[in-house]
Amino acid sequence: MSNADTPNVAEGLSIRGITKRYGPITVLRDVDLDVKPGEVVALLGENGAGKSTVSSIIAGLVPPTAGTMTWNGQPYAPTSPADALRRGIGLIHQEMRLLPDLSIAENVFVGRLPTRNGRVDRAGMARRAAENLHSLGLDVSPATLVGALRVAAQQQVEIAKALTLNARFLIFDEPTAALGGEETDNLFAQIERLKRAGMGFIYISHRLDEIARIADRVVVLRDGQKVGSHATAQVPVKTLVEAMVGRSLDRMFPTIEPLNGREILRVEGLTSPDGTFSDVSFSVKAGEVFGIAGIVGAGRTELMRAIAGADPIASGTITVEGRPLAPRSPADSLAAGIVLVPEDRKAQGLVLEHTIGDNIALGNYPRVAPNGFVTPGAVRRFADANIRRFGIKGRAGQPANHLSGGNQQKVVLAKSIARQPRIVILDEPTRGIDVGARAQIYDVIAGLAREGLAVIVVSSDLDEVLGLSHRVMVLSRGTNRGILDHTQANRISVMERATH
Amino acid sequence: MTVQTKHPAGAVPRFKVDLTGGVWGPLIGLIALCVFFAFKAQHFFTLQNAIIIFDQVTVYGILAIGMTLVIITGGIDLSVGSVLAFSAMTTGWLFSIVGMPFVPALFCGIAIGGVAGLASGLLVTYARLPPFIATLATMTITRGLANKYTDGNVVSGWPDALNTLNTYRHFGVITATTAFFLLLVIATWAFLKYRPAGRNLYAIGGNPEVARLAGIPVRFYLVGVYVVAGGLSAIAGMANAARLQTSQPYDGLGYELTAIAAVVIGGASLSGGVGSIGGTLIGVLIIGVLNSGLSQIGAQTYDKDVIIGVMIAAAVAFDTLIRRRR
Amino acid sequence: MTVQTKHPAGAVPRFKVDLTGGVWGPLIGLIALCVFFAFKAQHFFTLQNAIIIFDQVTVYGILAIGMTLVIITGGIDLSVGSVLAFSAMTTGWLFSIVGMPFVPALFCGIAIGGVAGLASGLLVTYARLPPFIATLATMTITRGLANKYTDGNVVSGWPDALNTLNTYRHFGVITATTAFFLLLVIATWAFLKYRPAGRNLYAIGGNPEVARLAGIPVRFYLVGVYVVAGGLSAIAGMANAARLQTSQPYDGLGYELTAIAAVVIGGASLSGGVGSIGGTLIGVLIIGVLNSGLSQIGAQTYDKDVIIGVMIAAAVAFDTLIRRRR
Amino acid sequence: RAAEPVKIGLAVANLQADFFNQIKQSVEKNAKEMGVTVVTVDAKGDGATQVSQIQDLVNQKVQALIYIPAGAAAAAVPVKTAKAAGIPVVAVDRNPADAPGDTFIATNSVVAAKALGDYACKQTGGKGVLAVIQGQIGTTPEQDRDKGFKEAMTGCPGVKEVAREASKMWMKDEGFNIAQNMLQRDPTINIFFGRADALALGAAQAAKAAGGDHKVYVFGFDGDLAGLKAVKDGTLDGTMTQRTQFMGKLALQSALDLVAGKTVPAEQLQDAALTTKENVDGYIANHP
Ligand SMILES: Nc1ncnc2c1ncn2[C@@H]1O[C@H](COP(=O)(O)OP(=O)(O)OP(=O)(O)O)[C@@H](O)[C@H]1O
Ligand SMILES: Nc1ncnc2c1ncn2[C@@H]1O[C@H](COP(=O)(O)OP(=O)(O)OP(=O)(O)O)[C@@H](O)[C@H]1O
Ligand SMILES: [Mg+2]
Ligand SMILES: [Mg+2]
Repeated sequence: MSNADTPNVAEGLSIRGITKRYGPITVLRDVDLDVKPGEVVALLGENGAGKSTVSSIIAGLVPPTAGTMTWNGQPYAPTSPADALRRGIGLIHQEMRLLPDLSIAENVFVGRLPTRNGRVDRAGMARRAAENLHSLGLDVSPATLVGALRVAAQQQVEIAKALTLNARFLIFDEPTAALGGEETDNLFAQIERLKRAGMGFIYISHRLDEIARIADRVVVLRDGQKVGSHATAQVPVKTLVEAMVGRSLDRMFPTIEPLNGREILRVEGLTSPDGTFSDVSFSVKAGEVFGIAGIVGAGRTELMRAIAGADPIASGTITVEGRPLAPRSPADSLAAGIVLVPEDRKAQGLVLEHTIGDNIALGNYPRVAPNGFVTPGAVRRFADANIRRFGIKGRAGQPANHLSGGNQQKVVLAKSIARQPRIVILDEPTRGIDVGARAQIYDVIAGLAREGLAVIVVSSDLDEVLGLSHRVMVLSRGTNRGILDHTQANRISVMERATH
Repeated sequence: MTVQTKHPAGAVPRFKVDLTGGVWGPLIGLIALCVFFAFKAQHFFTLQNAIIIFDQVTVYGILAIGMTLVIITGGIDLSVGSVLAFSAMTTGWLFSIVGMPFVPALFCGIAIGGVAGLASGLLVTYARLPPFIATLATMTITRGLANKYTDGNVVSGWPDALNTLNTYRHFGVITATTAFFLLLVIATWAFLKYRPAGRNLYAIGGNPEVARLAGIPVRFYLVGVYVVAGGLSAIAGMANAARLQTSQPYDGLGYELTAIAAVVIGGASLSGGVGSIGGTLIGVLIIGVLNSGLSQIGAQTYDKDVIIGVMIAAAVAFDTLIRRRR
Repeated sequence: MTVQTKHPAGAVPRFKVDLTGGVWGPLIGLIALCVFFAFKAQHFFTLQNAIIIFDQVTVYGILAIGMTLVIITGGIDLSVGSVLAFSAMTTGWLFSIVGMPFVPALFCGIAIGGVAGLASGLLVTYARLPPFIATLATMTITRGLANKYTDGNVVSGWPDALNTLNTYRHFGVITATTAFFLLLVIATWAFLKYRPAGRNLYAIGGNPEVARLAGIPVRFYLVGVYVVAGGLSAIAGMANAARLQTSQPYDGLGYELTAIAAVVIGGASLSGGVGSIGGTLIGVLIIGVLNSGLSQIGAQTYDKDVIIGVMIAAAVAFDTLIRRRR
Repeated sequence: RAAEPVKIGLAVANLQADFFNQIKQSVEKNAKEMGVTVVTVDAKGDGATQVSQIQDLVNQKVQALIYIPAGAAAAAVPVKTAKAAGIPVVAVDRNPADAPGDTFIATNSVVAAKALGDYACKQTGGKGVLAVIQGQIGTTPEQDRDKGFKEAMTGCPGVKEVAREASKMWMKDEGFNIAQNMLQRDPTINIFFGRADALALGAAQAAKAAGGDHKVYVFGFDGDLAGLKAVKDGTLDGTMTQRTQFMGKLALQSALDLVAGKTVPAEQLQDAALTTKENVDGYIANHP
């Protein structure tokens, strides 16, 4: 009974004139949005456009400053997330919110633990959690503690949590940011299934290729205002990008320039103590962007952390500019000129309660204050320069947790690159970053290479690896499956090796 | 509060936290202590002595149960020792000065313990004080009030029935206070392990915002645990009165530290979300066995302090060690 | 350890954390207290009285400086009161029993305070004990050792020069111990605010993994703060000896709680990453003014407890309130 | 004499007070000379801890118990516990009213405090402004010393008490702070009575730091080593020296007599010696 032609549908969710202000800052201005049952509406926009804020308002996390909502014809003004859930509206938040010390099953059912004879029904809970995780392609014991999972698996737990909510309306805020292709396919299969059962969705993502696959309609936000609405998802990506960033993007990736630098980093036979990677050898030249591809769990992150001194190494050698490096801590690798931009910005990249300025200054004090006196003014000036360079939407004195996810990612990039390293390792550098900013970051990466740095890019976004790199190494189950020149590397040649 | 609990998601964590216990380290430590004392102290390894040790730890143990709940939610309760005295003095004052019959006076005492907990809970949730400060305030205030009732004097002349609770050995083995303590342990264990409300406490301690998003009434639970901790402190106060046959305003001085130590030795984390009653019981027994055993082998008073310090550090370090191995 | 600091990213945080101070609430509370006592107690608002209050808070204050550093890194140090006594007794024993000249004995005492801190620091970083347990062990052990030196006896007969430090008023106003305390405050303030190493402590407390990945030698810093806290406890022990002219093994009993309370009243969070020396100084003075002022208006001992409890809660709640407003 | 040495339990209230520490040392010293084994436990001021410790001593089969009660008033449970196991009890310093020890050794505090009060009255010429630094309120020594001193003061109407505040742990730093605040409030105070030497020493230090223009008399109680030295150098104007060395020895002797089945008097109250600059040297050389 999809009667899309009826203008004021009683069914589904509709929001009217939603405005949100934080003090003097207006984050959302007069936003209208309708989602019918069985429909997936994609919500697009730059970092900080207000997508997560819209989601939070609908899910009862924050109250709107002005505006009204109706849900299935009834006025809807949730007072708390619990209230929204009772009405059948659930949210997967952009930032993963799991309890590391509890099991997967308990995380999935937190706040609504099923009981049997007055006791928590552990068996039933485990069974249902396992079923849902299986449908997403994750086959781990539901008794596993969430803290022991890698990022992608945690994201899948988060999704499983949403799928078991018995909601009739779900908001997915960047659910695939940490997922690979296969996991994404599994998620989409689940969304299709629920759509057919009449569930409505808001779907937020910066991966525009996903939009055409999953969305029925597209709504674009810019600076807190609705600037575009497309009745079909078959919109050319170019049009979407223009609506989002307010200008046209002629190209995504910078041109790959010919290589003529000398070798800076050489890795030989590197093996981890627990076998997540073994016998990996490669080398990177000055001015080179070296891509590392692989499916989720291939061991890329572990390998990078080992080179950065964050994890131990069992055997093998690392040579930086001819000098051997046997890092026992990140400080050792940093001293050799290697910086790592970690994949998990919340746990490894930022001190969330501290200001943006303090975060950018961390590790950069010799540059912030060459005289050894870190004055607040020096911190602010240093931060402001980086805020401008990376187009961060925020002020130096704001706490990092006030920033939108994408802007947080930019802060992590900024503070690492400010160290003026010789070698930069970027692990999922554009996780959660909008297309416009992504092009900007690609320019920064190419610029770093042009300055003579060696850049390593690890990404689950294959286009990114292919578009940026001079050479691509493919990792599968912790071993090197071949290094391809950018002239030979394409989706097929890489995937063949990655799934080998 | 510990550094090592903050391991980031996605990194290979150094050890696994086992909620249902994870108390192997302390348990092994406890057994080692018992074996050691059994060889060293002639009368240590007897039923009689086991009874004595349980009797000695009952008051601390009851406090530690409430403390476990509070610590699991990520809080701390410094007021338990003072509330113990405050409630006992309330009962004592009502009974021996106001002249109320004993049983209603007893219930008033327990209720006032709950009220003290309520005050802490409201300060934590609504005035948003850090639990350390909120319960420090309650601790200071209740200690002052406990003194005011009788101007610092001792209450004696409790009914004999009260003393019997601590002296009469049912089945020749267990006193009513010890039995009650063990029942409380079992009930709280079952609550924490099997009841949704118990599991919710772990979620709250793990991340209160996640808990709130999941629809758990966080404030209600938080106020609840402080009220329960207050009520249990009051009950501990009566167990103490039964044991000593007198009550005085300085009863329970410093017991909060022992209770917290027992809970942390038992594997709980002061940053919340981790802990178990089984662990707490072991923590309580380690402290009890150490104190009693060292007295019995005639250790010098000052050496005792040194040995206890070393043993506590060793028991917990040992636990970390075996967790890291696994 | 507090619940409210755990708000995750993306949520609307309730208040802004101001690293450089954010101590308006306690400061206003302190001023309000001073005004109140100035009206109530005849001789309160005098230079003489200000000197007395600073004199009374010097020992606590020195402990609280070390405690601030430890708490900023996300730790806690329960051993400061015991280490105070341990070092003073070490110096006393070397000086009056072994017969070492005073100045070397003094430095040995301070060094041994640092060694006690080193022990705590190593237990925290290498044995991975929670700071609560590590410093509880150090606290118990050092108290035992402090007693062993002299079999529990008092050390008296400190050189007169030592006492002069606390009694001779330079420029007619300030004693050497108070001046030293204030210098320490200023030095630590500058260190925390302006030196990279000071800023790094905040990062370690905020998220140790982020700090480690930024190349900060986290363990080195952590061991460092415990050593400094131990050394400062030893210095506080000498200030205490200068003040009381005797030292005994039970000096400083329970001072750790006062020091922690001062730091937390001053706006630090027990979960780390937040705190300031300015705040701590205000926290120390609030406690000092309350104790002294209430004595001076002749409050009863018990009423004093009740009032102090209420005022501490009020000062911190007020701070939360105005932060929320902003 | 049996081959096994006699084993005696000594349960001390808290070693943080020098008075108890002196008794403990005396018992241990004499025991060593007599070849008696003593097992000492320190309750650190907590009654419940003391009950536990006495249970442990009983379980260890000590033959007699020297019991110095912890807490505000003497608890009966330890005596009952020991008696139930057939172990004789020597109560020192305080005696549980409802279950007294087989013998009780203590200073007659009321009489001693009165003697001190009379001396203070005489020294100050019967005129002055008095401030009292109390011990922990509700405790027997505090109450007895208050009673005796008050009796003396009724005979000394020229001395007016203007301030009293209680310490919580009888410690020197408490005495210092309390006295300092009292002087701040009323600088005319010229007599302090600290209910223990540590409190009095703190008060003396405060008076010195205040640097007032008139003589401040300070009286203590206990006659512990630091107190006696202070009397000698004039910091304290007088104290009551309790006969700790003798009491320790007597306690041990009584315990041994009880073990041997001899009868021992139910009460063995000791005098405390008024100690002033004139007679202090003797007490320092040879503590009674
Ligand atoms: N508590 C707050 N106080 C002030 N500003 C805030 C607060 N929370 C969010 N903002 C601001 O609101 C704006 C919108 O943020 P939001 O998280 O909705 O962006 P988003 O569209 O989800 O971006 P992203 O794609 O990066 O996730 C941002 O500029 C952010 O800085
Ligand atoms: N915390 C952990 N506990 C156990 N195993 C882990 C942990 N983290 C990673 N692993 C394992 O190590 C292997 C490599 O993981 P890693 O995160 O390095 O992969 P990746 O290729 O970077 O994938 P991703 O895209 O998820 O980052 C995986 O098989 C994973 O199961
Ligand atoms: Mg967002
Ligand atoms: Mg990865």
